[in-house]
Amino acid sequence: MAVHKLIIAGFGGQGVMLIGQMIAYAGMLEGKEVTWMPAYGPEMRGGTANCTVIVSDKKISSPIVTEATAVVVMNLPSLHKFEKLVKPGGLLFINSSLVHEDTDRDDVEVCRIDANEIAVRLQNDKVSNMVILGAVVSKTGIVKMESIEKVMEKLFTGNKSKTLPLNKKALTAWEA
Amino acid sequence: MAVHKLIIAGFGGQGVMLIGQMIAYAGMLEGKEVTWMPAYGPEMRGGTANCTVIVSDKKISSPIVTEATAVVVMNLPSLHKFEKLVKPGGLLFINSSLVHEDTDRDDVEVCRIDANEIAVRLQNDKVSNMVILGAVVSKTGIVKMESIEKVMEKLFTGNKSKTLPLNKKALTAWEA
Amino acid sequence: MAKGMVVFDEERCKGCELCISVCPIKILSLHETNLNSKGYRPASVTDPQRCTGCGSCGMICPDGAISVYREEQGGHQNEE
Amino acid sequence: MAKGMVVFDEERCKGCELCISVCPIKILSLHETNLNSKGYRPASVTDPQRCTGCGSCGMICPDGAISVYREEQGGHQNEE
Amino acid sequence: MKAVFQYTKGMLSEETTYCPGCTHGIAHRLIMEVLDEKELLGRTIGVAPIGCSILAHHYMNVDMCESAHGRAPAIATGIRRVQKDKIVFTYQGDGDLASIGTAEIVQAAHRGEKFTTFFINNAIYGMTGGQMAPTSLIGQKTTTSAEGRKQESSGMPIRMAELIATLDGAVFVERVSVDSPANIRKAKKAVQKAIEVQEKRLGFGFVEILSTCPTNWGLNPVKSLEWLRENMIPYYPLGNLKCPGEVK
Amino acid sequence: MKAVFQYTKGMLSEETTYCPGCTHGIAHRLIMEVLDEKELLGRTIGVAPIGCSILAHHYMNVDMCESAHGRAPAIATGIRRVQKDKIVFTYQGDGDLASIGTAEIVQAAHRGEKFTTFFINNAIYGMTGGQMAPTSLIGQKTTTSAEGRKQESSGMPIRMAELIATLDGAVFVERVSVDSPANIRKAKKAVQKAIEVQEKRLGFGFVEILSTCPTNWGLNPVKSLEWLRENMIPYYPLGNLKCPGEVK
Amino acid sequence: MKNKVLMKGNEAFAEAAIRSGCRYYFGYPITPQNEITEYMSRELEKHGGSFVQAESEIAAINMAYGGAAAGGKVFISSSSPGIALMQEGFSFLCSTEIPLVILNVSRGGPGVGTIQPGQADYYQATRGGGNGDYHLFVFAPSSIQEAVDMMAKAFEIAEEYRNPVMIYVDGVLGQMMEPVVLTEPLPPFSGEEIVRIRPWALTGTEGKREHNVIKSLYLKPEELEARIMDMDQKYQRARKELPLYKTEGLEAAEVVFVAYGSTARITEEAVELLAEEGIQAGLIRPVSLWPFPYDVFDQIPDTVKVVISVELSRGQMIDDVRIGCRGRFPVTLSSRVGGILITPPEIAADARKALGVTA
Amino acid sequence: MKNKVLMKGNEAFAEAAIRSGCRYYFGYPITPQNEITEYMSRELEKHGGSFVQAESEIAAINMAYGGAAAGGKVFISSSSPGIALMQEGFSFLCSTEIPLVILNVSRGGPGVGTIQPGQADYYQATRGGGNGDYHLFVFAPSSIQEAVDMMAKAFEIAEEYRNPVMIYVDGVLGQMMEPVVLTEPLPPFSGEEIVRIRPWALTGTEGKREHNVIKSLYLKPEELEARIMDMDQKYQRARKELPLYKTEGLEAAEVVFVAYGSTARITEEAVELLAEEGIQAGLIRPVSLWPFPYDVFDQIPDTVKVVISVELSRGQMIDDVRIGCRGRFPVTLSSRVGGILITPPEIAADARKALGVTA
Ligand SMILES: Cc1ncc(C[n+]2csc(CCOP(=O)(O)OP(=O)(O)O)c2C)c(N)n1
Ligand SMILES: Cc1ncc(C[n+]2csc(CCOP(=O)(O)OP(=O)(O)O)c2C)c(N)n1
Ligand code: SF4
Ligand code: SF4
Ligand code: SF4
Ligand code: SF4
Ligand code: SF4
Ligand code: SF4
Ligand SMILES: [Mg+2]
Ligand SMILES: [Mg+2]
Repeated sequence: MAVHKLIIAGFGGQGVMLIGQMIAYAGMLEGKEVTWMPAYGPEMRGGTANCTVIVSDKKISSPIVTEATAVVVMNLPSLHKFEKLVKPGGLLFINSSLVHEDTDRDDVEVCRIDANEIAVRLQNDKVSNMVILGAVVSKTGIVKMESIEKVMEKLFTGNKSKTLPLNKKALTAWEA
Repeated sequence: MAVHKLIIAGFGGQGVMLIGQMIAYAGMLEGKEVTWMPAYGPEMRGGTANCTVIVSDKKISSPIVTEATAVVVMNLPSLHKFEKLVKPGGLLFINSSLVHEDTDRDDVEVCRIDANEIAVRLQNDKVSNMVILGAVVSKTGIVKMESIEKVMEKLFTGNKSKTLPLNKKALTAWEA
Repeated sequence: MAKGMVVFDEERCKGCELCISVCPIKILSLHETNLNSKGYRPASVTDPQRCTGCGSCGMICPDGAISVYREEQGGHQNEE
Repeated sequence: MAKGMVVFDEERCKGCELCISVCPIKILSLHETNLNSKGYRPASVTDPQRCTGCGSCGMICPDGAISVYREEQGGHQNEE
Repeated sequence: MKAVFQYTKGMLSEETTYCPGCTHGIAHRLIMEVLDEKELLGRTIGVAPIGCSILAHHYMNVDMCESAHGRAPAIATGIRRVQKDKIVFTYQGDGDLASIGTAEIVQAAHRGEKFTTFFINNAIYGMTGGQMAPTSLIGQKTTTSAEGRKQESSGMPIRMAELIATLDGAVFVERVSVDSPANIRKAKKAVQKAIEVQEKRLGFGFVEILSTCPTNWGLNPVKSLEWLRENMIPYYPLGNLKCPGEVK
Repeated sequence: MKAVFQYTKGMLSEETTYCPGCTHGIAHRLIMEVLDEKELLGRTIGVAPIGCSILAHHYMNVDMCESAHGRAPAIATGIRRVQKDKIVFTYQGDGDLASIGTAEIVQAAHRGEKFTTFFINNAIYGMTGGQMAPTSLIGQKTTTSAEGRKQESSGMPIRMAELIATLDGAVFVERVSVDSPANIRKAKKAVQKAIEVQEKRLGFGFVEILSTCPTNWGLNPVKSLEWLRENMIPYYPLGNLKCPGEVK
Repeated sequence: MKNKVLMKGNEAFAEAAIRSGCRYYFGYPITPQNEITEYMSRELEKHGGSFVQAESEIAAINMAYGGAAAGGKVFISSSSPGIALMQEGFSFLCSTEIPLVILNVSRGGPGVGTIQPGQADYYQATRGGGNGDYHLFVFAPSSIQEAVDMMAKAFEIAEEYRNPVMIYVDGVLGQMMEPVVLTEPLPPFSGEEIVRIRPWALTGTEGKREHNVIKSLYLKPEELEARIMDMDQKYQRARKELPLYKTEGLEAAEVVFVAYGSTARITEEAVELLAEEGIQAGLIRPVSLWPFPYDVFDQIPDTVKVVISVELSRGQMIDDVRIGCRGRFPVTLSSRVGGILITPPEIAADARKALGVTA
Repeated sequence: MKNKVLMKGNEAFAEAAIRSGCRYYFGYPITPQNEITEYMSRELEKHGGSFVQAESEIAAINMAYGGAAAGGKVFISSSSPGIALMQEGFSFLCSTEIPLVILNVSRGGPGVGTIQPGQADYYQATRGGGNGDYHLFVFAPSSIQEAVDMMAKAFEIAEEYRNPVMIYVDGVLGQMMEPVVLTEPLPPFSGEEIVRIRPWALTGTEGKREHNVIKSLYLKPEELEARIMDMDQKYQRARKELPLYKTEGLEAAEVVFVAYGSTARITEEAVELLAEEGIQAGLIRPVSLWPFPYDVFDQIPDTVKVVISVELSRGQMIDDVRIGCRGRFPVTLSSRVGGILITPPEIAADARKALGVTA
């Protein structure tokens, strides 16, 4: 597909913004056109937060997404708000550690990932977003996994470089 | 004449604003249409000050005066600035106590009044504006002298009422 | 019987642990497993019997999640 | 000969009388008859011989209308 | 059993959107508790400007007015003239009161306006994401002082209570903290007195409340209380600076 | 004969439009005289906001910037950052500095901006025709306090020098008067010191100059000096409030 | 004949506000409107009201906001740069739907400008500098009498629409004197009336109702949008109900002037001058500047060769004149600035030039 | 390929300002532009410049005025209510002819509004709330790349015209990330360059020249009028030289959209949607909002049945669209507000409605 339009939604602190940025960055490294756009409320914590990522072979005009090729929901309110935006036949990723409800959509491919539990299994609560990222990248093919790894290497430098192996590992953990 | 348009100009403190207001007030008492409009600079003292009075039998649209039926100048800069606005055949009053120069206009009737000296003769420096007022009212007929006296009675009340006789006297002092 | 009693409104709790930090006899802690609907682990009493009803936890809770009760008679009154 | 001398720039003077009020020996006053072009009666010295050149009048004039001079030698220096 | 502590009915039941452990919640409650105890809720009008507490009207059960950033004391002045027999207060952050709203607070105090200001000093701009406030401490890292506030470029943190106390119109001035139950009790006393000063129409009242911002300080809520105690209180000494004789 | 007193070349030759006997003229001259004596005229930038002295740039022979009402300290802050080695000052009236510009002056002092403010306190809004200023005295009749200023509605007159002195960033603060040759000499000393403080980059300097407004006070110039002496000085005590050790 | 008095514009405006029931005024000195502030400082307390000399125009508009939010009938005034400082406040007043009357006695700008009259605050009045979608209702009387009558009307409109109303005059009207018949004094609101007429006002719950909240913040975008659409409806209604104008001699005119406020009076004389020369000129005087009376421009006959916007500015109302003309006529400007009043002969000359005739 | 980097709009704008030679920034926190203030606080000193966190937006604009008056290259940024507080300052900057670049990362209003994007500051930007006759030059880029390129251009225009230039984007552009090629860094002014390039700047006379004065006050009305006429000439020149726009598919269009900034990008997709349905839509994207590119509207062919102004506001640019259309076409509005972004299907639906066709 020439255009990938992704919505990633959750609450502040879950790292949804970061994984969106990483996909956009990876897309750029692959020479694609990309946009990343966040949305959040005025509260510092606990409000909902989401971002939109578009990766395309041609120039992107609108950075907003009304029909997503894939949607990722990291908490329940996000499921309610965004499930309807997946286009028929598109992908809906659900963090099943926190979202126990089911989707109403039967015309989309649903992919449930126990991100938090997998993260705990990897001994680091905080990589649940990377677990999801891995799933999204492989299932959608929005960018190449190598590009994501390259991005990781650019982002996790200095102090953070020691978390690199774990983060890389998290990318494939969803499959296990 | 149905419309009188008057400009009275001098410097701050000479009482030009007051005599303009008195004429307007008198005009109103006579049932005429009147306007009074001041102009001054931002400095509190020593700047030039002037006002425009219109007394008319019919509704007044513009309160500004580009052709005056009479102009009163109380100091030299005012002569230079306003002599040109007297309409041909109109009246130009000059306070000759302070303005020693002559006017360039030969198509207007010039009326020189030694207002300050007359006032000193009346034993009150401050009534020089009333001296001029008297001259303007009688020469132009813009309002009736009785109306001016009525205005005086309304204005000079309380403490000021004791200055009434002197002020009334000043009105006719220019003739002497 | 306990001198005091604390009641938590778990839905209001944000798991900030301020109450835990001020309880003089250290009988509060965050719930091990429960999550409230906002996703927080709410505070709870580990040893209700020992609560003196001093009121400190209620006093410091920023979210109005705690009510504190005390036996009517006896005991010194910490709350003013 | 006078110890001091004051020179007035009459055109700058606004007749405020501040100089007059501070002259310790009261030798200043407004001109009786002259008017400057702004219409003010300018300040002037009535008794130039007695001027001590103390500088007070210059010091207080808001309009820079006064210059004060003094004999080079002798006399105590009031101006710092 | 008798209730020793219960959430005041001065507060509405809506849950706050404040971050976990943010002491704005304690300050809110104290004020409402005092008004409730004095049976003044029905006669009170509050003003809350922009800042994290812009939503105070969701929580405080009294008539409330939203304010542009920094202008609450002017608004309270207006309200006070029309509603002469009411209790009027402002609830302002440090960015709001000690920066953009400097003129309004100083002049309200100068005029001796008869209302009460609760000043929440958390040494940071909370709502906008942790920029340096005039009250940020020397060395404190914020998003606009990445290497810590420096005296050379930003001056020493401003002590608003002391500054306000120099004005004759401010008759009650006290600085309190909400870092511990003991200090919270003292804070409540100050709130009580400040409201009493207003009930007696003695002049302007000002209560500075040292408060935490765990989110932007980058500390957990409990560590934030410690940071407040160890860093803020030494620089911002607690205590009463001014109290009229009429109020004990 | 030797010149004991001559008009400084720091002042341009243009005659001022100030009212007769207005002491703005003395204050102007003192500042320019000091800058001239220190040979700083070529390195000085002044800021004069709206007020009777909005025309200061007609008279002061240094680079000058006009300011919106009250904002001179912010402008001076900007100038100071760009022209780091220059002498920067503001010349502000009491309506300007103690009312609309409260935030700007307090915050410049708080930051310890390295410029000097000359504050002309004539207890009235001169330019606009004599309205009450925050510094108008109790009982003083103005066009907006026809029966005299009342504490009840307008508070006690604000003492800006004292208020500014509470801020750590303000290192030099002094109140002077220009009502007599002796006080003018003292005022000049204060101006000298304030400029020296700036030359040494020690912090913010503030000189409050008690001044007259014969026109709006409704007194002749000489009586105005007396009024200042008898009414203003007792309420606004003269003297130094703060001076760094580096400046004798 | 009703009782005519000769009053300075500013004092008449102040007295008219009081007679319209205003009891609260918050002001900061600025020329050429100081007489209003001074008048209020003397008079309001006698009427049981309050005057506060604010520390700035920003404080003044916010005091006014507080006073009106608390149910008071509030009036404020200032002049051009002072109005500039109130822009954030105006946006708040509109978004919280607080009724209030504002008077701008405008002077020449930009910057410090001049205390002499000007009309270069047209953009400021009609388009504003506050953020977001909001409108002040703006009226521009051209005589003291009209201003005084409009004052009462302005309070009514503000109340009815819950929106601030601005009366926009220039220094000419503020400073001049004309005979004027003052309106009958209205009684002010009593405490109970406030509660009845302004149930939304901050009067304290007294335990009798839910708490009132005056606010513009709505966390949910959909709610905020709904609020803005409500306001928009109100503005649409105003666009229908409030346009106000006067016309003169449009029939068979060759040229039409558009002018407001004192300039319209001056233009009337220009119309007479041109008539003497046989040039038929018409005049449209917009009295409401927002909503602007666009529809009146449809009355301009096809005989007209040019429409001239006469302003004491470099052309601000001319935008609205263009919108009104819809390309039917060329639109030009006749103007003086810097505090100088344009004269009838100058306007007439501009008309001749635009028509391509020589005097 | 030049070096593309993925940057958040706000950070790219800040970096672009520095690369354009800016060394002085004065700012006050406000969402959604805080990243700029924060970036400047970290970066400027490294470049030998200065950052001051101002006590308010009023202080910020006045610090900027001082800094630029003293010859510095100054950049400031804020968001809607903050810009409202700068209106008096803008009037001063224009009247004293101080070059400066201002960025508004606008949010929804009025009042507190929302930190979500909005475009309801069009009036504020193009008509302003300061007093007097003045204009900011206003540009509205629609991508981060365009904004970054425009930053350099803005500093040049400000310098050449001695007038403040505003770049007006909304929260979308400030908060989003896109790949961007940054411009080559320009060196900042040195002290001597300031004196040479800005001879009017306040740098101290050094005994070498008459004193410089930055002012807007002229006591004589004639002088003031002359000054304003000089400014007016400059604005007339700008009206000729600066209009900037992009058009798409005007030929044979049935409907023409007019949209700026991020909304223009969204509208592009609406054009595609309509094309799929066989409806030919054109797009005019004004890039300069003041001076507005009125002339481009003459390119609209007669085939067009309606012109639609697409705005995140209740219709502000629509005034200029009307002026541009000169009555040739009906003009309607397509809009969302409250921080909600309009979507391509919504725009397309509005177009169908205006054309009277059903989907
Ligand atoms: C005129 C204006 N400027 C800036 C802002 C952005 N703003 C919102 S809240 C705030 C300050 C928050 O800090 P503080 O007052 O300390 O309150 P806190 O959130 O810390 O409780 C700022 C700068 C605004 N809303 N309006
Ligand atoms: C924004 C704004 N508000 C008000 C004014 C009107 N104004 C001009 S000068 C001034 C104050 C003058 O008083 P002060 O600062 O004490 O100076 P003084 O004339 O007494 O020396 C005022 C209010 C203005 N020019 N701009
Ligand atoms: S009331 Fe006191 S003892 Fe009981 S849980 Fe709370 S803090 Fe602990
Ligand atoms: S203080 Fe309150 S919110 Fe915090 S953990 Fe305890 S009960 Fe929960
Ligand atoms: S110098 Fe001294 S003595 Fe001489 S005139 Fe002046 S004040 Fe008088
Ligand atoms: S002080 Fe100066 S201005 Fe005043 S009277 Fe003396 S010389 Fe003239
Ligand atoms: S950002 Fe800070 S002040 Fe605001 S709610 Fe969160 S912790 Fe409290
Ligand atoms: S009005 Fe007052 S301050 Fe202004 S020049 Fe005149 S005397 Fe001086
Ligand atoms: Mg804070
Ligand atoms: Mg003053």
